[in-house]
Amino acid sequence: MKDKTASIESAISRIKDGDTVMVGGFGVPGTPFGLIDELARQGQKNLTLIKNDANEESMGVDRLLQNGQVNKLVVSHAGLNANVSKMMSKNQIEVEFCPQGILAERIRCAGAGLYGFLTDIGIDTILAKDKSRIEVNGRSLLLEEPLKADFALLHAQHADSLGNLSYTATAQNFSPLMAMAADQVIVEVEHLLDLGDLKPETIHTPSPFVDLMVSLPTLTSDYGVLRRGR
Amino acid sequence: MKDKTASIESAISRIKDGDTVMVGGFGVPGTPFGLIDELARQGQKNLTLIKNDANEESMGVDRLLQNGQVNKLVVSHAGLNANVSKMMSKNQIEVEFCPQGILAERIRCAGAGLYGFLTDIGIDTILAKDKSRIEVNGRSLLLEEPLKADFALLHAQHADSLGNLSYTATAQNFSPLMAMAADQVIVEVEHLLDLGDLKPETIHTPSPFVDLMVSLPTLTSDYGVLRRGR
Amino acid sequence: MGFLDVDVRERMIRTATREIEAGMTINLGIGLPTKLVNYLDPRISVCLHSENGITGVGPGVEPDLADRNLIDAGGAYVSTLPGAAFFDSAVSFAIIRGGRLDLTVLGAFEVAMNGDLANWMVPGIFAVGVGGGMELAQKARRVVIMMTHLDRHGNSKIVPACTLPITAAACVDRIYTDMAIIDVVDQVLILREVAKGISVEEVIDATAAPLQIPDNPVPKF
Amino acid sequence: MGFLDVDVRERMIRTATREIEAGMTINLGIGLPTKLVNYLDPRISVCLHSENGITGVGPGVEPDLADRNLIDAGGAYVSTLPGAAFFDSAVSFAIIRGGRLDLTVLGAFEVAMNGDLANWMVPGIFAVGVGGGMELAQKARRVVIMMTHLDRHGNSKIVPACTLPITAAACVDRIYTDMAIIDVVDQVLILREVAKGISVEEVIDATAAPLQIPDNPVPKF
Repeated sequence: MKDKTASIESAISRIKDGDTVMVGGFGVPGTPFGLIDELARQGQKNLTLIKNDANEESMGVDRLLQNGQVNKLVVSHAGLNANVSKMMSKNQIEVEFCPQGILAERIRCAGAGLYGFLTDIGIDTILAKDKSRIEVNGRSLLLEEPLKADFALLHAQHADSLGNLSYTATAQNFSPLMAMAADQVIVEVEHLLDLGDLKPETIHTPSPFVDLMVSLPTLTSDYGVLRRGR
Repeated sequence: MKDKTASIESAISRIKDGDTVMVGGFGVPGTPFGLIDELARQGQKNLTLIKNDANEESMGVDRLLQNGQVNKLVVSHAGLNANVSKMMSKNQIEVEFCPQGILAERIRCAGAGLYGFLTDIGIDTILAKDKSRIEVNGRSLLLEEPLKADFALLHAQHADSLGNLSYTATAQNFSPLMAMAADQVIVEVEHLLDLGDLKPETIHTPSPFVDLMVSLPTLTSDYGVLRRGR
Repeated sequence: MGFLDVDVRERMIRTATREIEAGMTINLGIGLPTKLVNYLDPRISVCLHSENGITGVGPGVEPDLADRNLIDAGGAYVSTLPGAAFFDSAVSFAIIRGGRLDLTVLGAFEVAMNGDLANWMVPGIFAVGVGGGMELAQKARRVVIMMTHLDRHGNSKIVPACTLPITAAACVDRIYTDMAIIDVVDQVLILREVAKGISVEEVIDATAAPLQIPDNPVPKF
Repeated sequence: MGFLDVDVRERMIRTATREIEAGMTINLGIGLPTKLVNYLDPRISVCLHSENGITGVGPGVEPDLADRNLIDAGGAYVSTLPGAAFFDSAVSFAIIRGGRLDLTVLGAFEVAMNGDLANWMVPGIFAVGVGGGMELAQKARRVVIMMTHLDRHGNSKIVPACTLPITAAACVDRIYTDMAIIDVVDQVLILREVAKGISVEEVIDATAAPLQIPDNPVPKF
């Protein structure tokens, strides 16, 4: 049996300067804070990050931004992290905004081994201006290209030792898609189960997609319920 | 609460002559024999069928073929049904063969509201000869177009009254994809559960995709283990 | 965006609940639209969708009772109703783009008379990405806007043509404001109702785009 | 296809098991390749994939003990091993096209010296669709063929160029036959081993395409 478990240090040390890294999560649920913090500690630079959102200030990927480790961010929005606007206005970071469902499909497209897809989403907007247009059956469409990565960093509620994953509630979001689209997939796991303890029908990410797993001994406060004024 | 349960007669009577009908199943698992048999009984004609395979002779969609109800069949293979070859050679039916994973993606593409995707699968083969080619970053690719249907006929192991579905073992196959890609989705259900009895994380097809459900009182012998010589 | 008197706001939300019919699958945008759910007749069963992968969203939950893994797309802690489902972001947007979302209710910066919607970007001031807004505006079967009629400077948010970058073209079906209910039909704005205490003339004055006024008296809401 | 002596067949299958390393994700085609699993060292843990949505395929099951909903892509009743997963057909082929399938072992009608594979169609005789064959041949990281060296008419199945419609171009890495083991390297066929009781000359005679013969003695299998 190939053992996919690893220490968090060795798993994250595979990431090199200049790599493209996909990070699961939509807000707090599904964000692999443990793996991100280790990446902040190790300090790899010139990264391209792909994530739904940029978390909130001082949390998750914002630590990588604040550390100056990130050249480019591909997100659907950064509405909860004012630091992104600040860094954009100072030209400290390049940000590519992508409609959320198109971001998901571009990641999935790479994961499915396809080379692009055609859509009309955003076709009348400024987001379409640099995109190729393809005419099909008299309809003008945007060509969206796949988004691949060197690494995906994911958080799973349950996993078995082969690397089968299941996610909980809204922590699923982009994770099953990113698991397909990265050359190496590193997962932090809340509960590592015995083989056979996951029902085969309930597995969200089958084992061939997973390369390394890190067991999360404790959950830091980042994983908890956010208490912000609303 | 909108009641999605219906009698098998009324559900299938929505299908009209000339409609395109997707049918779940890969071999026996997932094939909705009950819905198919009712369609054979009602006798709608000039149908286009989209299915992974054509079942075996005298079973499932072969009954529709033998009945002369089908003009065109879109499948990945018909290797277990000699009747398809016979009907093809007599020009009694048009058959479009599609690589299996591309068939799955074309159905999913329609279901995801997209207008096509680019692939290199089959590019050097005779299946590519009528397909449009698109050049992207210097690479020549095939444009595959979405496959939509008027109806999808599916089989689910479990469902709740809202129309959330879960499939068992290899009965899943094309069903979650077809559930997204048809205007009207009709599902035969082995076990109809109370609301809340399906864990939200284990649902394979969420309720908005499902229009009508038919409760299967008994399983005919078609659903059983096939005992063929091998 | 503008300011709203609490009573007017509540009346506006209550009125907009008439958009919602039993059995619908609905996505409610952040802000005013999210509040709709609190005013729904509990006998009407609808399926609330959230972009981050839920159908069957239930009422909001206080932090003390919240599940850390269960938020809506706006980041609010929510519950789920019996019959809820969780799924990934690709499936979530397949529901929207595939035509299975009956209704979305969204906020707006501007709505143009042809139904163009601008609600995601103010160049140089607010440009933090569109999230799922484009898909919702472009692909929901019905798009309803809830917004103040005027912006905080007193300018009409209903305009002949959007001055801000649009979210989607010709997508809006109906607008609920604190002053009026207006339909967009074939690129024409038609006044349907006016708020209590507001005259038709006041609505016309407050609307930068041409407004078609029915011959019959306009109902109040 | 040709006929195989039972002993030769078994030796061929046993020899081909050396393709399989612990931890691999593997798809075995219908026919000879499927038999590989019966000759694997049980201490070697591999993940068998089947196109119809399984990883962790276990041994075949007699009808009396079969689960009616659990077949492999060839229609045979199978079991699953602990750690198995079920998924839909789109995910199943994402594993293949996305580069997560380490090895596929397939049968063949013809293999050309450039690695072209024909294994799905004989025009006018056998044309019932390709199933998942094109994806497997084109996208598995390693493609290994198991076949008889000659067809039933005594013609070589290893040819300068395929005469039948191909499944995928330049995809084959290695060929196991009842007579030889041959690698395809940069469009050249290289003889690696010959079967016991067969001479190098007999292999050359039975091979319609040019065969590169190593200087050193060719091992027997």
